[in-house]
Amino acid sequence: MKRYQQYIMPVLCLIVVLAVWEFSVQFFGIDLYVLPAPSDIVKAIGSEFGTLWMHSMVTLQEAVIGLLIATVLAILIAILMDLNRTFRHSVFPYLVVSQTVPVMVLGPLFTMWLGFGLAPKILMVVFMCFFPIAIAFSDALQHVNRNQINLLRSFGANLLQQYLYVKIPTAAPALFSGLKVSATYCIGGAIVGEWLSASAGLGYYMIRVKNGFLMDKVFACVIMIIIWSLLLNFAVTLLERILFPYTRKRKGVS
Amino acid sequence: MKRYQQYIMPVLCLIVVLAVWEFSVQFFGIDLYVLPAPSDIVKAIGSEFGTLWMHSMVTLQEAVIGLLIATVLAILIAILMDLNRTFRHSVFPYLVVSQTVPVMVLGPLFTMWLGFGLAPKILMVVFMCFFPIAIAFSDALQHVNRNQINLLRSFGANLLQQYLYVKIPTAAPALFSGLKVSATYCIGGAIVGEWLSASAGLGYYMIRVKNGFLMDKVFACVIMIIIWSLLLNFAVTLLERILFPYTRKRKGVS
Amino acid sequence: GGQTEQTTEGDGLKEVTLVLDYVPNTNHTGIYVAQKSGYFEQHGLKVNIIEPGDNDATTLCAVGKAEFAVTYQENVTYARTASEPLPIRAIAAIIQHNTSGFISRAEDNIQSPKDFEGKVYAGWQAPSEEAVLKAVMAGAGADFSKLTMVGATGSGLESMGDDIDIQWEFEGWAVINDRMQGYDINYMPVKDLDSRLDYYTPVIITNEDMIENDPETVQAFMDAVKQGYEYAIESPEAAANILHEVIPDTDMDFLLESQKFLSDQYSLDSDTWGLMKDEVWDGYTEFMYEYGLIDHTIPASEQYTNQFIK
Amino acid sequence: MKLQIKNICVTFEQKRILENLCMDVQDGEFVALIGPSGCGKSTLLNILAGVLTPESGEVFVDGTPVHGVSSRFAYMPQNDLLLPWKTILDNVTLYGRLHGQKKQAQEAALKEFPVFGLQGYEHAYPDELSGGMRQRAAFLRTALCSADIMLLDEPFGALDVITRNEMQDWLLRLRAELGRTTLLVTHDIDEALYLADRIVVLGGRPASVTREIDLTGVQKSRDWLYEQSDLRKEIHRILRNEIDH
Amino acid sequence: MKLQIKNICVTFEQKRILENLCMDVQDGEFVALIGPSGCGKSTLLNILAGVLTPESGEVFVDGTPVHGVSSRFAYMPQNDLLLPWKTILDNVTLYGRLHGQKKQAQEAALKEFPVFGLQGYEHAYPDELSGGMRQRAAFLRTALCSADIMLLDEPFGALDVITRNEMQDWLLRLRAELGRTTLLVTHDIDEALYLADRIVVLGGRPASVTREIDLTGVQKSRDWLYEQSDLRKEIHRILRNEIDH
Ligand SMILES: Nc1ncnc2c1ncn2[C@@H]1O[C@H](COP(=O)(O)OP(=O)(O)OP(=O)(O)O)[C@@H](O)[C@H]1O
Ligand SMILES: Nc1ncnc2c1ncn2[C@@H]1O[C@H](COP(=O)(O)OP(=O)(O)OP(=O)(O)O)[C@@H](O)[C@H]1O
Ligand SMILES: [Mg+2]
Ligand SMILES: [Mg+2]
Repeated sequence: MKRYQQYIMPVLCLIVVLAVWEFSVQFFGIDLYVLPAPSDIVKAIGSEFGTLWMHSMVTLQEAVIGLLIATVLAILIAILMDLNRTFRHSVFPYLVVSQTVPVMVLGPLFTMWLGFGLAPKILMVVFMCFFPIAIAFSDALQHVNRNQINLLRSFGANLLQQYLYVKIPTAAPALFSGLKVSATYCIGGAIVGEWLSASAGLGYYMIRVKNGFLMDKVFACVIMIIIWSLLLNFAVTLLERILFPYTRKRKGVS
Repeated sequence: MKRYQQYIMPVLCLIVVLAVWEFSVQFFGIDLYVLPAPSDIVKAIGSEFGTLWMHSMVTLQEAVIGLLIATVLAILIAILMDLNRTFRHSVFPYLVVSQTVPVMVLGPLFTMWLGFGLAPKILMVVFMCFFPIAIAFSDALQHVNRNQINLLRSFGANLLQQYLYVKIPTAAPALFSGLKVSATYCIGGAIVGEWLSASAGLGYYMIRVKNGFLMDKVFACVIMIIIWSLLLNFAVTLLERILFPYTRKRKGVS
Repeated sequence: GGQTEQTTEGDGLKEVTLVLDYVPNTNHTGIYVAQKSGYFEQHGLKVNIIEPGDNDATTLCAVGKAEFAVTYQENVTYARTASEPLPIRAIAAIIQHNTSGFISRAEDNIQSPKDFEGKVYAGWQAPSEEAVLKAVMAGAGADFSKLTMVGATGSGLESMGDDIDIQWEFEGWAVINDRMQGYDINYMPVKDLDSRLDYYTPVIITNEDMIENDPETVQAFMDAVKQGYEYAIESPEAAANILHEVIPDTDMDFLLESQKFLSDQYSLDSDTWGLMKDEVWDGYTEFMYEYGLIDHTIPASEQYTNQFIK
Repeated sequence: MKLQIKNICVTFEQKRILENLCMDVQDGEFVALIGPSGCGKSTLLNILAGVLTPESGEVFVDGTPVHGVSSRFAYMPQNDLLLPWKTILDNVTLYGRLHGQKKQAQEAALKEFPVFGLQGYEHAYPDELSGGMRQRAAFLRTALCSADIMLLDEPFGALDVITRNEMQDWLLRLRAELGRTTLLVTHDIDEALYLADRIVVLGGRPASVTREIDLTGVQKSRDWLYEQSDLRKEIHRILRNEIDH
Repeated sequence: MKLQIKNICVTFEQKRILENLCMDVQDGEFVALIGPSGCGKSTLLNILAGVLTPESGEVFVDGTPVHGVSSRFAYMPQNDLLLPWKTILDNVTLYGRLHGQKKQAQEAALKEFPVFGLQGYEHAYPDELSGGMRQRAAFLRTALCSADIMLLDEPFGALDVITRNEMQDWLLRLRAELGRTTLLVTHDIDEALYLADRIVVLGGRPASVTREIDLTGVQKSRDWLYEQSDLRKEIHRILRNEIDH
């Protein structure tokens, strides 16, 4: 009953929004070039599904590889920062600074260094996804319960064990919420990468249809991007539940 | 001594990186249009300071107004979501979805709706800054200690008091870390807004100098963007210390 | 910038990269004809076409990440007059005349730059664009300061909405599209407003390193491309069909209209496709210098070469 | 205030914790509640404080039923639950501040600081205090409520013997002064004997009242307490039987 | 193992907590440490456990100085500190798991679960247990360490009387079986009397040893304990003097 309510409301909202949108487009006769009606978008998805799927696979590949690299890098750097204060002080400010650099400046540099293949797009994804994970994880590592660490130390736990038994489980929820943010952004990162130079991918396809004045297909692309982003986010949530069942159990209680 | 170390390392790192960069550019004779040397950038900042300052003011205005609106909105929505489960379930999924929509698609729509003034740039900033604040704050509100709330309720505290005495102080650190992320992004949001349409601002200036292959000036812009982003981030940190002195005290101990 | 390592494949084809200026359109028909009809292979080349490549195409070509690029004359002039000039040369003009101009709604009755006063112009906000507007308005005795310049959000009349009055578009693309959509528009070619504005757009460039050390490849590439454009000039329908394979999302009728228009334009007033003239380069360089877009002029020979148009 | 608890039943996750629990507390009476760990003592106090709704059963104060939170009860939870972002003074005056009487509450509180051994810690944060000091601050916070019935969940659990004794003495005095009806959950048989008019023993699974020991009329003193070896032994036996039962 | 504590000094934020604290514990001896709240008992145990470094002074085990963490000590902190993301079984076998003996540790632990009243909660998470049960689990975790010297910081503080008594009986038996040297911090005079060979009273500000009560040779039993009114009174007095001092 409660579960049911949990799902019925967002769906209801969506239906209302779509209905108002469809009605407005039809009633005010808004041109396709300005804003396509939801029905146009659905039709476009139907007719172009094969193309969208093909380009999706390219984008998804870049996004997932980038996300994986970003995650591994972020975990490593966060742990290094936790281990060594000097390293933390040397690296942390530049992590923050790196996020303020506009992508538009970096994109061309990436292409200049790495050419036109997958590499610059993956680098773009890594650049955009690295920060939320690293920050969330290193922040949580900083706030680990000192007493728990003391207990483990008094039990003779070595550094690795302190991480495995206390630090990582404590910081895992934060790591995963960072990862969820990144999973939501990574497709966007790949798209930006593809705008700079590509011969396939959703970003590439989107620019093409946009320049062909096909706004229904542009929105079809947007829908695909949203779906893939949500699926990636969901995959991360699933992974968390598998790896850290405690969190689920706890949520179930409260 | 410790403080001293905390600042000396990042500065040392920076000096080393800059030195290697300068040396590489000089030694390998890297062309200006590929990568300007740090000295070129410094020279460009010096010679163009007036222009950079003027454009900065425009961008800063958009960014700060956008950030303020995003913060107020995010706090309101997070509290509403905390108060009402149905509202939460109806709104939350769309907050996440909104983050996956590529800015490139939204930008032109914003301009179409709001014209060419400050408004579309501010809306872009709001769009980019809203999410980190709302998510962080609403998440923290969900994890408030039930026992503390029970204690307050048993003391006859009304809803407002429950927020003022427990929920907001508990969630404040999360709110501020969201706010810090947003403060870092907001200049970037304004820049993206300016790329779409503007007649002043750092984003506008950057496109111009980029078209003239003046990479030293492009990087001078980047430096300005970084400086402003860090200053905004610092301002938020300062605000937190003033509003929530407890956090500072605690950090001082551990 | 050094040359990228040339990978010679088993079939003996030399691999080169071309970066486009924009998404594929009828400006690029000849290139795609050469690609799809096997002209490149006949000339021993395997060409990777990269799109959409922003105007960084010029830089990428300069540093050797791409052997060839499609860009604009103005870009070449900027690149050659930069404080550290980019080592590139234009090697062909795709279209002999500037086929761009100002569009506006017919009901606004904007007939000459004189009527620009008090209107809103949407563009990409390049300094050169401002200079051109200044020049044409001054030429018509209008006050440039009465024109509002904003950034464009798209191309064509649809994207102009109610707020924008004037936009600068290619005749062979947006203008034809607008007309086919049934919009009533006024079109004012820039080349008619000031003869110096009849510059080449777009052009194909390569880097100096290629010209010096591998002219055979450049020659082979240009021969194939020229063959492609000649085919497009002769049979616009067939060429449009080839392009449609590349951009299947674009309406075929529109593509055909666009192609027919451009096929007539590619080598109009010229003996052969691709040839460039000193006076066009000098004229626009002069113009850019006059309006302070560049701080010194350079001779046309520093900017282009006809040596690969055979 | 007379407190009546009638047929309270509570189930947590298919496990019945309290079954038909009935209990009366007279006006001004001091009742100590003893029972094995996990039998549901805190649960009962949570129900009275209004933060937990029982499955069935009712609570009456002076004959009128009470539902949810009521200003009749001043509740002290088992864990100190001081708000870590407030100073000790702000924490102990929480009730007054919630009811718009900050000034008066602060004056009243500052008078009690020495008695509670909190002098000099007015502007410290809870983090900076030892566990015992925090518990004392939490007790002071409850004592400063204006409610009629005090619900104390092991208020001295974390205190050392001497301080605990001092606090017990102090509570005995306070009791006499205020005459407040009090329900005290404790683990300490001595504490129950020393402070309570009546000791109620909870037991069984699910728990209900299994035994009451009436001490009304006894003139309490430390010396009296030292001599009660027999009573202590008896309560031990009751509790121990309870366990075997 | 013989434990020697020599001239330990500790200062927190310009406040001296322990001053020249000296203390010896003989091999197999069971020493109870009593003192007012905040006097530094937990601090001392933290030093022995190696997680806190004293300003000056040294700790010797069997004559050799010990610095930092040492496998000599099995430490049970004052707050249960079970890891909330591990099941009870995983929590109590922590020591074994840290030293690569998961299987043996689990077997040993499962045998003890009934004694500790934790049966049926092997795979529950700490959140799902009452405070007392958590404390018992934490004690079991410490008992399963293979260290020579046990450091117990108020292990039964959160338990109810009966369970506490049961645990005390159990600890007395375990002591005899294992003969492990033990340092027990407690608030409960009865507990100290019942379990310890020697009671060490900490006091003063800064704190040092102010009195020792030797109970070696006494045959401990509940009945013996019920008759010790005089000893109890005496310890009360010592502690009370301490406070006035
Ligand atoms: N929110 C809850 N959800 C599920 N079970 C609960 C919850 N709260 C308490 N319990 C269970 O109810 C029982 C009674 O808990 P309660 O805290 O009332 O015991 P108690 O008598 O106060 O114990 P202690 O003396 O250890 O404080 C325990 O077995 C506990 O596990
Ligand atoms: N990390 C710390 N920083 C500052 N002061 C501390 C710290 N830890 C403890 N103290 C102070 O040191 C004193 C002794 O603390 P400790 O926890 O050892 O007392 P205790 O004897 O165990 O008290 P209790 O019986 O309440 O557990 C206290 O006054 C406490 O405020
Ligand atoms: Mg309880
Ligand atoms: Mg202690």
